[in-house]
Amino acid sequence: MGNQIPMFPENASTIAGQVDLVYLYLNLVCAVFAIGVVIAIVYFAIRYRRNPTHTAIQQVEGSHLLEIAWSVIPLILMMTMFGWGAWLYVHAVTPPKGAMDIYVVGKQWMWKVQHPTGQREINDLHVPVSTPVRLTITSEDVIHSYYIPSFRMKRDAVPGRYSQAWFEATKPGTYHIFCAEFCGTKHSQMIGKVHVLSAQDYANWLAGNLSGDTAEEAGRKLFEANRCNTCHHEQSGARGPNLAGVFGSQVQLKDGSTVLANEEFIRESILRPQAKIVAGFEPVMPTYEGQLSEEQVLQLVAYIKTLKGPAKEAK
Amino acid sequence: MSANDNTHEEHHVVPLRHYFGVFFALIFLTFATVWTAKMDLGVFNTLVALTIATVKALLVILIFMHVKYSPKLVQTMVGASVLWLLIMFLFTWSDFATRGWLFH
Amino acid sequence: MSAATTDTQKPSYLMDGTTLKSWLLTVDHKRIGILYLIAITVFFAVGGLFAVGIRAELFTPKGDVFDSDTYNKVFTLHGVVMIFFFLIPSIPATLGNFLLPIMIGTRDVAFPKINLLSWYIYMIGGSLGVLLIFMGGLDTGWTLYPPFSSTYSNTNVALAAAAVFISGFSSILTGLNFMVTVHKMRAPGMTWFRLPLFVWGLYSTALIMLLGTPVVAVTVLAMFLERVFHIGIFDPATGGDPVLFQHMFWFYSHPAVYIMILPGMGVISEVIACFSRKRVFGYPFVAMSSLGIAIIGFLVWGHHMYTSGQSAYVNIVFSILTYIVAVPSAIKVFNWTATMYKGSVSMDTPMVYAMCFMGLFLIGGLTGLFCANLGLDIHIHDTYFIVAHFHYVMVGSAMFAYLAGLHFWFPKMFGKMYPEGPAKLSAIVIFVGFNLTFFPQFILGYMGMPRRYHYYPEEWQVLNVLSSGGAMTLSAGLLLGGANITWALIAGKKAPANPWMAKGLEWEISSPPITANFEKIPVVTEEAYAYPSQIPSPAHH
Amino acid sequence: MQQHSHAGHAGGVRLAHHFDDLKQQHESAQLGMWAFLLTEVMFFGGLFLAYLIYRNLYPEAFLLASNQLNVTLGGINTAVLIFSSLTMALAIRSAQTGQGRIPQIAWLVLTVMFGVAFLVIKYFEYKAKWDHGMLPGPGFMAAGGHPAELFGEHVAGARIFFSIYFAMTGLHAFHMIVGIGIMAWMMISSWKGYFTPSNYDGLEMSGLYWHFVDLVWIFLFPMLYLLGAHVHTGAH
Repeated sequence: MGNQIPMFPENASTIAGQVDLVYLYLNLVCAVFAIGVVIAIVYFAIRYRRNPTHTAIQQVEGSHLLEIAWSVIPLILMMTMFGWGAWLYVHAVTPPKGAMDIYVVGKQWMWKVQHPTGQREINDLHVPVSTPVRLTITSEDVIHSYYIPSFRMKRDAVPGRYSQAWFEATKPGTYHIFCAEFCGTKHSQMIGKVHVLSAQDYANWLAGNLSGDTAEEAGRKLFEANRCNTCHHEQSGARGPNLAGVFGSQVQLKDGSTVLANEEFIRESILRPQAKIVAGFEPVMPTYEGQLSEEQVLQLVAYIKTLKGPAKEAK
Repeated sequence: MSANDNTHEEHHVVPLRHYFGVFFALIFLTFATVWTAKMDLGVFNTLVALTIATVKALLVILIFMHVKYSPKLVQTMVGASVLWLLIMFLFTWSDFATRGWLFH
Repeated sequence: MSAATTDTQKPSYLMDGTTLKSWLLTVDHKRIGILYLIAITVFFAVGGLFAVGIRAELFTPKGDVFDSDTYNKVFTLHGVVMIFFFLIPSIPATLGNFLLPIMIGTRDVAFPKINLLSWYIYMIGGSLGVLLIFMGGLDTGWTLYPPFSSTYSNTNVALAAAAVFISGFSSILTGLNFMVTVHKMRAPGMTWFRLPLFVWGLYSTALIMLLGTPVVAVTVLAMFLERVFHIGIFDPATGGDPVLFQHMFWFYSHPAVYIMILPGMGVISEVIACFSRKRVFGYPFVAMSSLGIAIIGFLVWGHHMYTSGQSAYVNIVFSILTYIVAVPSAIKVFNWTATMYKGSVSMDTPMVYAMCFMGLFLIGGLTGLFCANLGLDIHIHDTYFIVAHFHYVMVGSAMFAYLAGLHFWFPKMFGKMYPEGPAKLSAIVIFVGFNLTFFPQFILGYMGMPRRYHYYPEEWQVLNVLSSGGAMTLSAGLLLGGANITWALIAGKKAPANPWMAKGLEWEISSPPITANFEKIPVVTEEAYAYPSQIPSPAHH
Repeated sequence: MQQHSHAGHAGGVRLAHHFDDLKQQHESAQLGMWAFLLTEVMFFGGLFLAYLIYRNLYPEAFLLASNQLNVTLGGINTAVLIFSSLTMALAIRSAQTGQGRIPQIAWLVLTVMFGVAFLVIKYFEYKAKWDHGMLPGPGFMAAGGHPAELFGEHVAGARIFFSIYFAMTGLHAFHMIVGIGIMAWMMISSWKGYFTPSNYDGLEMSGLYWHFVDLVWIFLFPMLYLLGAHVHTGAH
């Protein structure tokens, strides 16, 4: 505890400063209005206080001009708030291309993190400074929310689907991670630390924490163990679509629509293969719902993302 | 249908033939909806079914429930309930419909 | 338009039958209002005790009063009791029930027996709520989000769902009664734009109760079925979508915030007009802004779900609509301020409360703009910033308005005056305690302290101690105010028919009113708040 | 529901003390009843919303599951409810035109009979679903169970369909039961001669309620039963 009460959390991501700026702008506008109104109230209460010498009251019906003024002016100001906030939001939810992928799974009451290079950690998160990091977040049980105040970043971990968030840390250091959505007994202890490391420290950390398989590698093994390649291969007549290069492409579906092959789509296709059938294929794939853990699905997704190929015909 | 005139609408006696007309229309539309449902019309199956259901509902509301002869306030309330349902449907549905969209 | 004398042969509603049965089977809207008042005060005390528990725990960063499970139950029950059993019925069911028929010049609400029924339904729901405290409690937060509530919680979610479901019908029936009463029971000459603004507030509230409450009822019902029979509607483990629950829940629960605040805004309009002796500035705008809030309020629920995984596009739509709903609230504040201009302002207790309300509502409303802001809310959502914001609106505004109204109409309801000194003192203590409790929470929230946290990092202890200290001050102020009112009930001086020289039909009848309200149904010939330009007599009480 | 019957009662006896005249009383009852129906619309609306969302999420599963419902029985029930709505309307009309209490009661008896017929048919439908293990619950998705075999891949979506099916039709049936109770009450009031051409509020409000319950079914039938009628899977 310092000798003065801090008002802002650490400013440690590219977004944080901009959020603080919006916050200050709103504080400024609101303070002007609030102080203005309070001064008016107090002034009127004193100036027009009831006393025996002052018995005349001037009845004022109202004023259309004033009504319009104090509707339209606040509305315009609020639209600037909205516009700025929405602009910032679009920026804050759109990860830059080529961001580093990290997978986060919430579960009562811990955060399990999987790095692309295979490192896994619980509650802690090690990231390099000045590198955009894209988080793919899900939950194994109830709804959680992955919250890093110093990055001004928060995203619910919803069971059964992927949420996405990103940040780019600007300052090496250690910051809080909280669960922000109430999730049961130890909700307030579902916390951790994000360690922002310099490039060199991060490389050292990676080297010191070598684990068996990278996420892709683990995914490849799962892919083979589940014999996915019996159907998903490049030869003609394959029972399932060729997965090479599928990630990020627009996939033509049986019902005529197209869909972007993102993480969510691949996850759905593994767990509920019948939901969206790719054009030219029969709905023959069995479901893997309940047979793969959320982490394993994430590994498969990571592996499928690495499959490069022509896949131009998917257009 | 002068809805402002409350004394006029009160105790409006609907002729018997209207009741029976509505009744036969409802029975007919029930057959029609079953009949069309058994044909494969693609997306139009839903559209046809909903249209027929709406027509049936309107017949019941306007004639059986006397809304056609009721004060404007009652008619407004019927409209409001439909409007509020649509608000709830539209906003919620638009979330589900646009979740996959991302900014690029 | 002469004021009725107090010594008519007819007994006041308080004396018209003194047996317990005459109270429990009454269909008199005034007595039902009193029944609600008693029940609501009890629930407020229960909810307040839970609040004291929360703040006592948060004096220190580590759990030392409760274990985590108990703490989770305490804050959940605080929310459930305060929202469903205090705030939602508070002003409409007590002051509204008592005053609505009188203010529009009629003998009773349109359906008196339904009115009594709604009290019994409320009592059944409330009793289940009390039972819940002793039978397993509830630890889901008042929002009851699945799959935690439907599958994972070990507490008595089914009983809680039943309590909420049942009390919802009480709210629906009250809304139905008010809506029909305002439409069909107004005295001759009482046109829509002569209605007191409190009636406009109640009418708008009634619309929300009718349109919104059934949706939360069916949502809770579906969650109940899922919990008890595992049918699978929201649970992702069976293919359901928990975010759908959030949509359905907030479709009601956001407008429910306006159920809590709109009647309060009506009370404030009455009080400010009376103690400034002025017609409310821009009356039609204030009236219409209530309706505007009620209607637009239904289009903004998604702002509770910015981080839930809701579509980014829908987030943007909800954000702009949320900013728009702030305009009618702004209109009200400006008009109240302008009402005092060139008036004759008297600082009696109700006015003290009303002025506190204005200050607190300013903060509560303006911080709403922070929460509506997409970029900012990603950071402050589910933190203490939100907690502080909605307490400024629900306690700072709704509860202050309730206390303002209670002190304003107390002489009318009970025919007694309360001592001004202690009443004003308690208002000041409550105001100071309230700000001390909740202002530090804005800072805590922006620092990143998530809500519903039992343990918190040590660096936030100073602000939390301030907040907890404030809560104790706030409790002391409420106890003082409550004791003062109780004393006045027993030994207060007899109140005249119109102690504040106020305008309005309720001040033209005796204090307390007779059972039929009026000797003869009045004919209204003038606008609301037709205060004269001269102060009639110096004989202010 | 109760407030409805209360309104009927107040109207049936005569002018209640707090109303100025019968017209005010009638208009209040009518408005109150419609306000109540508005809340009913929103109440069912929540489940309609769930239906809309999940039908879009699981279109195939909903077709398959809908196919399991018996269109013939559902259709007959639709007709039964239309009959009951007609008899209800005629009961009110007989009060309106002052035909005395016997025709009123006769039409009400017919209405109740149709209502009971509806519930009996519904019971057999429920029973069939119960026997086939289609009651949503943990057993629904069990491997080797009837639903798991029938719906295969789509068992999760089908379970949601049946959850919504039972919730909506169950709620509807509950409203029917309450409606039959109200009709019994109306018969008693009618027997006591409460309903005259100048004041038959109770009967009119009961009628609005009954028609509303019919209205809900008008939408439930195509949404639940007819959705998959054009898909031929061989089952049933």
